[in-house]
Amino acid sequence: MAVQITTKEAVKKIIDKSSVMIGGFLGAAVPLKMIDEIAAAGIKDLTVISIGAGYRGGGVDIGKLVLNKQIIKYVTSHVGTDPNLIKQIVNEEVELELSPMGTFVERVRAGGAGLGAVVTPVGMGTEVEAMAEKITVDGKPYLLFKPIRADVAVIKAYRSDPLGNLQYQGMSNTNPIMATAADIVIAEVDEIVEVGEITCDQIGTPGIFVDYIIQGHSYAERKNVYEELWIATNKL
Amino acid sequence: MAVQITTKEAVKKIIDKSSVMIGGFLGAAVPLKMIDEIAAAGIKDLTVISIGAGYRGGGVDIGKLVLNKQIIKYVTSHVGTDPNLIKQIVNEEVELELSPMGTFVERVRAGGAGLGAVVTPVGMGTEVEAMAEKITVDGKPYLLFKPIRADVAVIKAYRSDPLGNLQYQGMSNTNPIMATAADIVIAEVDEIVEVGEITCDQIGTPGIFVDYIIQGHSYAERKNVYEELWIATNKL
Amino acid sequence: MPRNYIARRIAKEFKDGMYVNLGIGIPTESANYIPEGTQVFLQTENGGLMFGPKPKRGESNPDIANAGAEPITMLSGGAVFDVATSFAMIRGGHVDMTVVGALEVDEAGSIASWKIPGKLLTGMGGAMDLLYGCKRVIVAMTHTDKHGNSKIRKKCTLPLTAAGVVDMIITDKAVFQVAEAGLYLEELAPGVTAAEIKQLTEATIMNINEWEHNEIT
Amino acid sequence: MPRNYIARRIAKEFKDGMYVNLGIGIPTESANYIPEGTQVFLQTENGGLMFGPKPKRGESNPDIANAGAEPITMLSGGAVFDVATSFAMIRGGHVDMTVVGALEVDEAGSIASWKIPGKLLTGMGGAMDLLYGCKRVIVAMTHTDKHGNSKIRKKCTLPLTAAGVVDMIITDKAVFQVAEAGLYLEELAPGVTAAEIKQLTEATIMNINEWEHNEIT
Repeated sequence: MAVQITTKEAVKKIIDKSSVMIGGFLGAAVPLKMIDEIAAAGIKDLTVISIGAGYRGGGVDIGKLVLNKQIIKYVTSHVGTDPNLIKQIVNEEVELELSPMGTFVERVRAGGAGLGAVVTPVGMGTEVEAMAEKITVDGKPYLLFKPIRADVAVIKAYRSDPLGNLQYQGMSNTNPIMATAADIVIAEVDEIVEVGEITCDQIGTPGIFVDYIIQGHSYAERKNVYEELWIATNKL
Repeated sequence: MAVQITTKEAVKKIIDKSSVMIGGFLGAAVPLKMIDEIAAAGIKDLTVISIGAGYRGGGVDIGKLVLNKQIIKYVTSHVGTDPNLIKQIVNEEVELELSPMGTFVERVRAGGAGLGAVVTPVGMGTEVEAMAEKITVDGKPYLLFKPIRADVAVIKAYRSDPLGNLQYQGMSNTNPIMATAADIVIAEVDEIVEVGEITCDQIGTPGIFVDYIIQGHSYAERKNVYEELWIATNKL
Repeated sequence: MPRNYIARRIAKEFKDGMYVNLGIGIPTESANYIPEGTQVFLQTENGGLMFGPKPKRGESNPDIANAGAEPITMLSGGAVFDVATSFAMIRGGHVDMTVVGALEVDEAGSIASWKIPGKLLTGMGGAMDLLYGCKRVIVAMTHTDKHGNSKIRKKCTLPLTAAGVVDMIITDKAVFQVAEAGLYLEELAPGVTAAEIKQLTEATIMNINEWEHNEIT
Repeated sequence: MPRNYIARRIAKEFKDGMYVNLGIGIPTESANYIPEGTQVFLQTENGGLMFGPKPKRGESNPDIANAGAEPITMLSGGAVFDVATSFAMIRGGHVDMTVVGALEVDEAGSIASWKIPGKLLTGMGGAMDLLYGCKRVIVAMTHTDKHGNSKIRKKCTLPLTAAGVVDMIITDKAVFQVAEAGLYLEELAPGVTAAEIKQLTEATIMNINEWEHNEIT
């Protein structure tokens, strides 16, 4: 069962040295308001766990935390979209932990699902072999990766009800998986509706996984933010 | 992309000695028409993979295949609902492969998701240890189970479009997972609707996973079948 | 009314906002005694949260059923999902409590409930996942078997369903906490004495002397 | 128009009903040349199937984007899902084909595309999963680097993205099949000769003599 709090209250759940999962995919479907608030609060030495860096070019969404130098470790599958982050990694200001994207996602899922490891063939014959343990199952070689969990997950959904039942629209990408894999789960939503308005088969993340709900930008505001970003970067 | 065929055509995809996954949960949300047809066709020596046996008491749904003695191996987590099946297991007419229910499901998921194994703490300290390989991750003991796949999966969904996009209603239980883990996937549905009628966020199993669609009982017919069964067994 | 005592006593363990998975039989009955003002969210391992009572005839839905494939209804705010999600929820530690029956429980909090060699062969179903994953495990059962033998053992003799997971035992005669150090008697059913419990329980009860002492004085 | 040749040539590999994941750049462009009457379902690893062109301004949806977080539209019959499902689909062998760019490819069908030590550091993203899981892998790239060096090597010198997975190589100059035994020239781009290909390709081309012989006669 979830509790609705303000963005300012929510950001207090994250402290210096916290590990923080951030939902979304290279800038899409990210919790914009919470990221702004984390940036404003100046929390330091964060381990950020997200499937990739922020929107191409850097400096927006997760890229704000990079510009602020709030991150000491980045757990991900891709940093190519953020030149500032790459620079900090090369300068050894930020430690990088990479895994292939599908493996990253399974590691987070395993963290939330109480599984002990992820056993995957992906990465065999590449440098990824050095990032994992090699094991043999049925005579075939696989890589064994450990689960990933975080102190706090900050995710983005379309709507919530007061029980914390979340509805997604479009690509939910990492959000439903990350909602399962942290001690504290904060969901930023476009809209909070009454119980029952999100029907049982529209619920993408049941409230059992969610601790706090915060009111993000409205859908109209958020659409505007992305349209402006996409027009400015020649994508729309 | 899927092709709509008749139940009679669909059942020809299953031959003697095939391994067949059957969706549903102890009788609920099972592909009733396909099971009837498999029973009528008298295909023998089947390895049946389902999360549990059929509806309590036996003799209905999957229980028909048991009565017909069409099964030589049963891969599951629970057989307690079907006394006929238990008898065949005790008489060594049917070989039984058990895993805990959550492990069973993950094994099927791993089979469909290209993962090499399932690593779980569940069953440590019990007889289940003998059913798996023991491994240590981060100093903690786990059981490693192999993935499960089948020649054919026969699953049940609410509606399909001609592309094989499936919509579920209520508990989809094992159906979406099994839809990923067989060489041939046959979906029995209440209704086949036009492309676009099932919207992008209503699709529980995208058509990429489905090979054949068959028209099952209509929703009204199916509701009737279950009401009668539930009333007869004093559950409604 | 021993059965009724157990179900009512289980219900006292429900706290507001808890997500709970109830085993069949008495545990499921305990939902009828949820205290007023306490909201408990029931989970069913076949893929549902916040389900309600069985529907009226004619109003059932063939795809809305509990783990026993019996018809149920979904409450407003309830969610349905697939079993991979359901067991991720269970094994991942997201369900606050489970209440289950048992054949035997022991001092170490181990539980046997799925198999009697040569007799009972059903498969473990979801029991092992539930016992491993749920944050709190309550066993609800009769204190003794039909021959009068203690079902609370020093060490389970039947194949285990899970080792060292039980937090509380509620029988028709008493309530026990299972702590690191062993079993502690917490409550006696109406009309039951500590002496009787001592006699009917094979396991060592760490604080039985205090209870007996209180009875004598 | 070498770029155009590559995209058009990729499109000839599309068969009706195929599910395809296209890498950014030229592979994505190839979707513009899908033959009439051929339906191809595009997969995007961030969680979508059957997406269409970018929307008009004012009609975008902040949650409908491709793997580059660029706005797209969903076609009728398209599906959206989470990334765990998406990579289960990819790694599990459900996607028929992927077309990707590369820095180097070699005779064994190995591909390097994600890292240049000391220079290019981006992370592998979803490339390793796609290359492992998709049933058919086509590499689309320029035949040589900007210094004129062959990108089709005997053995990749850069860190691999996947070993032994490539089925076909389409460059601005030629098309190759990658078989168990090695590389086979299948087609020359307009105006390109076998002799030129032999000279511009470091890898051994198993059937180059036949091609050269045909050119001479």
